[in-house]
Amino acid sequence: MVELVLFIVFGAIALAGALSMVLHPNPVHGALGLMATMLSIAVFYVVNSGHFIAAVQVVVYAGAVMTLFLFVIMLIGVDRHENLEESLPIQRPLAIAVGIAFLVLLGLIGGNAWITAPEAASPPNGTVENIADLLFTDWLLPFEVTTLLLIIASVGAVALAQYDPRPKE
Amino acid sequence: MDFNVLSLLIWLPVAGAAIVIGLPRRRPELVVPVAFALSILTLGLAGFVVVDFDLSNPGFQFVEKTAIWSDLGIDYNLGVDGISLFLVALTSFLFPIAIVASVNITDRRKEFMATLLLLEGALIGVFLSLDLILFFVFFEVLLVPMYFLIGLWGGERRLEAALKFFLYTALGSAFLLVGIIFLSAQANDQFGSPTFNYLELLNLDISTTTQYWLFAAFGIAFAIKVPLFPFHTWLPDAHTEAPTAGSVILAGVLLKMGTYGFLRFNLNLFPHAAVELAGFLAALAVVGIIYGAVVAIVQPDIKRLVAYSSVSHLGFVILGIFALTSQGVSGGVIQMVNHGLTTGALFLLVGMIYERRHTREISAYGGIQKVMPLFAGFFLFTVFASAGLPGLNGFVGEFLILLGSYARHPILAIIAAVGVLLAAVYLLWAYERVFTGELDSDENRALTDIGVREIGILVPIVALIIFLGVYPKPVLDRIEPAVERVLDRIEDRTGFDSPLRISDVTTDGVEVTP
Amino acid sequence: MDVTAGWYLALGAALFVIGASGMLLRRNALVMFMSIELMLNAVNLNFVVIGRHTGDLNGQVAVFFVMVVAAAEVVVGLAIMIAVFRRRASASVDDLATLKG
Amino acid sequence: MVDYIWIIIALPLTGAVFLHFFGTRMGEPAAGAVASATIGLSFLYALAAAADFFTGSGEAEAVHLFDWIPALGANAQLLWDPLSAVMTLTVTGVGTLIHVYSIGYMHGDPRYGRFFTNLNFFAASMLILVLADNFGLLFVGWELVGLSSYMLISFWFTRPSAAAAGKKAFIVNRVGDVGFLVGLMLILANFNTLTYGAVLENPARFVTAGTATAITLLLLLGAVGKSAQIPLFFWLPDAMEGPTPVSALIHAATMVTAGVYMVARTASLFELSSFSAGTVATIGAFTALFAATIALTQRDIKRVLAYSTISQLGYMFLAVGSGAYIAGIFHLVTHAFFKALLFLGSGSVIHALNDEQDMAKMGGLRKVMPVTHATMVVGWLAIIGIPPLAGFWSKDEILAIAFGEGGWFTFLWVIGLITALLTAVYMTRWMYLTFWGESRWEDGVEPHESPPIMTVPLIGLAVGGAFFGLLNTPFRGPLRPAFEHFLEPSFEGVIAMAHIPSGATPWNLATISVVAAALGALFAYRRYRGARAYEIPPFASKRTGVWRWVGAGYYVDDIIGNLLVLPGKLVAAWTAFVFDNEVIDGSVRAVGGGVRRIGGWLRPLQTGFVRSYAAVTFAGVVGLLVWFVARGVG
Repeated sequence: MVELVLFIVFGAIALAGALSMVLHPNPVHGALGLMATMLSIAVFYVVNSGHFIAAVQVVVYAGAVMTLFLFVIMLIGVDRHENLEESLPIQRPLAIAVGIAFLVLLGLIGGNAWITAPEAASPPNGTVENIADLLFTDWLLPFEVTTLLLIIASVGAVALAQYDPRPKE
Repeated sequence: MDFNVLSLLIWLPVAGAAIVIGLPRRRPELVVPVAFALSILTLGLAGFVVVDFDLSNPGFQFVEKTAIWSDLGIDYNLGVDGISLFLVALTSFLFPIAIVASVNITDRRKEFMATLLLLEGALIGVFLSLDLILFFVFFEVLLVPMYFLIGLWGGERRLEAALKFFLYTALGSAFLLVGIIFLSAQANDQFGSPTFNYLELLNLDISTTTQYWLFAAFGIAFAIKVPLFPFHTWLPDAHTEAPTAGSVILAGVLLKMGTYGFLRFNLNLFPHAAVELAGFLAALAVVGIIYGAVVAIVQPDIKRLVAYSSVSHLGFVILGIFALTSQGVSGGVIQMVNHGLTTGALFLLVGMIYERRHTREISAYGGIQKVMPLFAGFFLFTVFASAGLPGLNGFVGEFLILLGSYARHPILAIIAAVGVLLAAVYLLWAYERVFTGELDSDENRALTDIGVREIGILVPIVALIIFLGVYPKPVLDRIEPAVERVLDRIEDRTGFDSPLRISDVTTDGVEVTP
Repeated sequence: MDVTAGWYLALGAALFVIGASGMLLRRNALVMFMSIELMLNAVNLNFVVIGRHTGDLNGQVAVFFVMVVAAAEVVVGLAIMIAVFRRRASASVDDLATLKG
Repeated sequence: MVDYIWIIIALPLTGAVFLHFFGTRMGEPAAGAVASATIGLSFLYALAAAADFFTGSGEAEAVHLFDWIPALGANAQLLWDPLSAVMTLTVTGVGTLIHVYSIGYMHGDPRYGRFFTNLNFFAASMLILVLADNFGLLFVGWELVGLSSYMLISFWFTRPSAAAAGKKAFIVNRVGDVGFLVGLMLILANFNTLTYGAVLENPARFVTAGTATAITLLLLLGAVGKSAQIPLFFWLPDAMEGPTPVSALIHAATMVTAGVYMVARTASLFELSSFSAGTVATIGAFTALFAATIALTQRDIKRVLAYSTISQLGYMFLAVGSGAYIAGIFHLVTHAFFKALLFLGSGSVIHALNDEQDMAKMGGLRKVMPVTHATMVVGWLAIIGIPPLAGFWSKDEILAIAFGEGGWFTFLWVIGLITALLTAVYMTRWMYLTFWGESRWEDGVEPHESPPIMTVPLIGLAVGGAFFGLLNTPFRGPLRPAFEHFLEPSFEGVIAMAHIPSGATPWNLATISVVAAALGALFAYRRYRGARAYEIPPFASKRTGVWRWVGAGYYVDDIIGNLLVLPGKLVAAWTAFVFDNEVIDGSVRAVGGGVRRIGGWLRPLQTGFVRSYAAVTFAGVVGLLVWFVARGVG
């Protein structure tokens, strides 16, 4: 019963946040809406026993990433209403049609073949220890590779930030 | 064998390319000597292989084999037999010459030399590979340095020519790859595991219809490379635009990959199809012989003329190979070497005069024998070697091919003999227009004769041309056992009876049983 | 009334489609970028939910990796965007059509 | 001695190689001396090696040097038998004299050393040709003499006409060589070897008459090219562009007789096919007449001799075609003497008149060039067949044998007889215009006798031309036919060998031909005794009617040029620039263009808008889902 309440409340918040991001002409509002969505998803993680990743979600996503977004929005100065008129000819109807079709199809699939596996007796416990166990045993190599990825990304970001297209005086 | 000489032959030039690239930029004068020394070292290794080659063994020698990917049956498998032996030797012989001929290249010299060395390694790899995937990799890889040779250091229309060359040959390779993979799949069906090992694929039992398809797949790739009429139009463009070294290598060695491929793969792997289609391919070859010669007659550009002469000469090689007689096939093999030497020399000579006069138009010249007597002498010599004058190398090959192919394709052989006449027509006419008559322009009067370096380039070729023409025995002795083995295999597999074998011929005047 | 995995999956699907629509409808590069993040979150939710349904913790590990990759992607993506903005003074992707055939 | 027979070839070859590198530095006359010495030594060696044949104790011997192309039965193997001995002696003997003569003739030429290099190289090639023991090596020599001929004709390469003539000679020869080559293909296919021994000894074991006809006709094509017979004769007059010693050695005495030698060598094949033999004889007879008519009209001192050579070679073909192989070879040798003599004499004249070759500007040279004149008289009498000079014996033997064969050959005999008459006319005309009558030299030209280095070889050749014929007279006793006995072993297996008819016939025939020659000479004497420059054309003061045709060599060059060479070039140009460029390369380019066009159609799809791409991608995802659902539901 509690879960149902949580689902309805935070589900509504998540949808609202998502919609506001897409529909609101001001990117700052959109970013805030997305942040709300992410926080509610963090709640769902907790409900689904993903304690560690819920924390990560809040800290990394809702915290760091979204802050970065806001920061950039402010930096390049697009923090005002923008024109939402569509310039590409069939983009908007196509996008909407495809989106609806996608939902319908997912619904069809859901109706026919949702999850066929039986529900597990006990949900997994996503504590830091358990996740760490998996990360440093089965997923060690990908884990190490992500470090490489992160280094490359940070170096790339620095290099891009230093790049100045204007000719030197 | 204590060391893997064949691997060394391939990888020494490749490593050499890296060494040349790594030379300090402040010491540009080191580039040519280092590249030259490396190519000479490769030539030495090739010489060792030729000398150490066992005449009594018709199979592959110096074999090396290491599995690369055993699940798919891909090996690193090298070996040399009488057919590939002299192509490897020719390759390693032409590269030092090409390097010395290119010392006047100032634009990105280091990269140029490295490209040449890379090309050498890949070319040797093609001739030595006994694994089809390895073969294909080398076959494709060498397109890249060749593309850059033409595209970076070529003439005015170099990009167009390089692109045409690349796309045309890559198109052929696509068919080749499909054929190779299909063969491996057949091996999987028959042996239970896929393999790309040439020697194992020889044991495949392929139905005649399938052989036709595979013959076509392999054949198109090789026909484009040869090039066989009507796939030849990339050749004049590529030759004309390529720098001298590029033309020498292109004509001298690259084209031989096609003829070599026909002999090594089409004849051996698909004997039924080869026997059935021999007439068709020989006919195409003869069309090429006549056609190339006729078109060469009126070319206004010397390089194009030589390029079309290649079409004609390689027609002889294909005719010899598909004569399916000992004489024809061994003539074809030795003619590959001969053509590499004579056409290589012709391109070198054209390059020398182009360096001085910056035009390839025949009509721009005239009477220059007066100011360049040495050059004219070398040119005339090469012209006659190319026209198949007895006593020089070209004749040995053409004679074997013509007499060897008569036994199976009499009409075609007779038509091909006309090609010998046409060769004299286009070459001597060009010689007449360039070298004889009055010296009537100031630019021509100001020409200087060739110097020590240029003579040094030409003399080894000339010496080989004479040697092969007068005493081809050491070469024929190594080629013939391998050729006999190919024909034995074909006769054995298909019940085809080759009309002329070496054992049929007597050399003394004693009684011959009819 | 139990909240089964299906409910969450439906929610995930809805979020995903909203994200995708944002991708297609908005021309502000930053908003498009955020839409991508939304789609990633939607999928992450599905990972976790299915993980709970099947009792498998690996779903959460996958989410962890997605987050890492997304973080890296955001860093680079935003850097690119700043670089582009410096040159073009516009955040509209419709202005970046020089690769038009 | 015979084992080292290769020395005969090696000597001039070494000379050529040596002179190639050092000839220019040595200068004259050292280079000429070296060249003459090498070929002279070859002659002496050949003489010594042939000693056994003179005594009648010699056996034909094959000397194996090294393997060349054993797969074709063609090795470097030499054959020393009477026939090759005769040829070797002729080549080296006449060759030596011409080499010596050249020392003087080429005096002052800037490429003096190179000339002797080429001359020596030619001698070596010709010796390979005559000494070869298989068709492969024969072909080597055959082509190498063509090469030397090419280089020597275009020796003065700055003259476009010389360069063109050299090329023409080589290419026309190659036309014949194609026939030769195909003949070799047939030989290999039928005999499985190219070795003389296996092919020529009783070839009927392997081939039918039909095959033999094919082989011999193909070989004949080669011979016709080399020996300048109809239809491939037209290169020889142009070949006179070369220095005169070259014309004497290559285009009179030796190389052009290679065709005759080859037919004689392959006699056992030719006798299998009476059709081929008849063709040889007919070609010979008609060429003889045809060339003689053209010779009547020429003004150039050397071109008269060139057509005369073609005509005389025709006699030799008539001989070997009639089965008179020995008579053919005999005429070959005597002709080598007197025609080389005539050429060298004309060279002496050209030299004396500062390179003037037009007979209209000669005349009256008898007084200033007594030695040359005297030797030329010998040559003149020899070629028109006045006994007892060489030409009489050899030519009349041929005519007598042809008459004796009967049938069609009687007709050929008539042609031969007419040719003999014409020969007397044009040679007497030649003598009148050059040596006798009034002098018509250009102003400032002061002719002089040539130096001894040139006149001594003339005398040597004159002696040969005068007396060599006595080696093969039909008489018994001291003048027995020694030559025939000498050569006979080479033709042992040839059954159809023809001989002079017996009884009084030969004497009557000889009388007829001598009378014909005398009539011809008399006619020319009446016509040309007071010849002045404007009267040079043959029988009328202007070239009209048929004489214009004859004078232009029946326009053969023009016909070939317009009917063969020009259309050939047009076809080649069409093939190269239209067919190759537009059809073949055009289709290649069309494929490329097609791809490009399709790319052009698809190009608008790439709008450049990221969002369009995203939409299409998403649509693709939806499409995939539809497929999944369809499969899942279906």
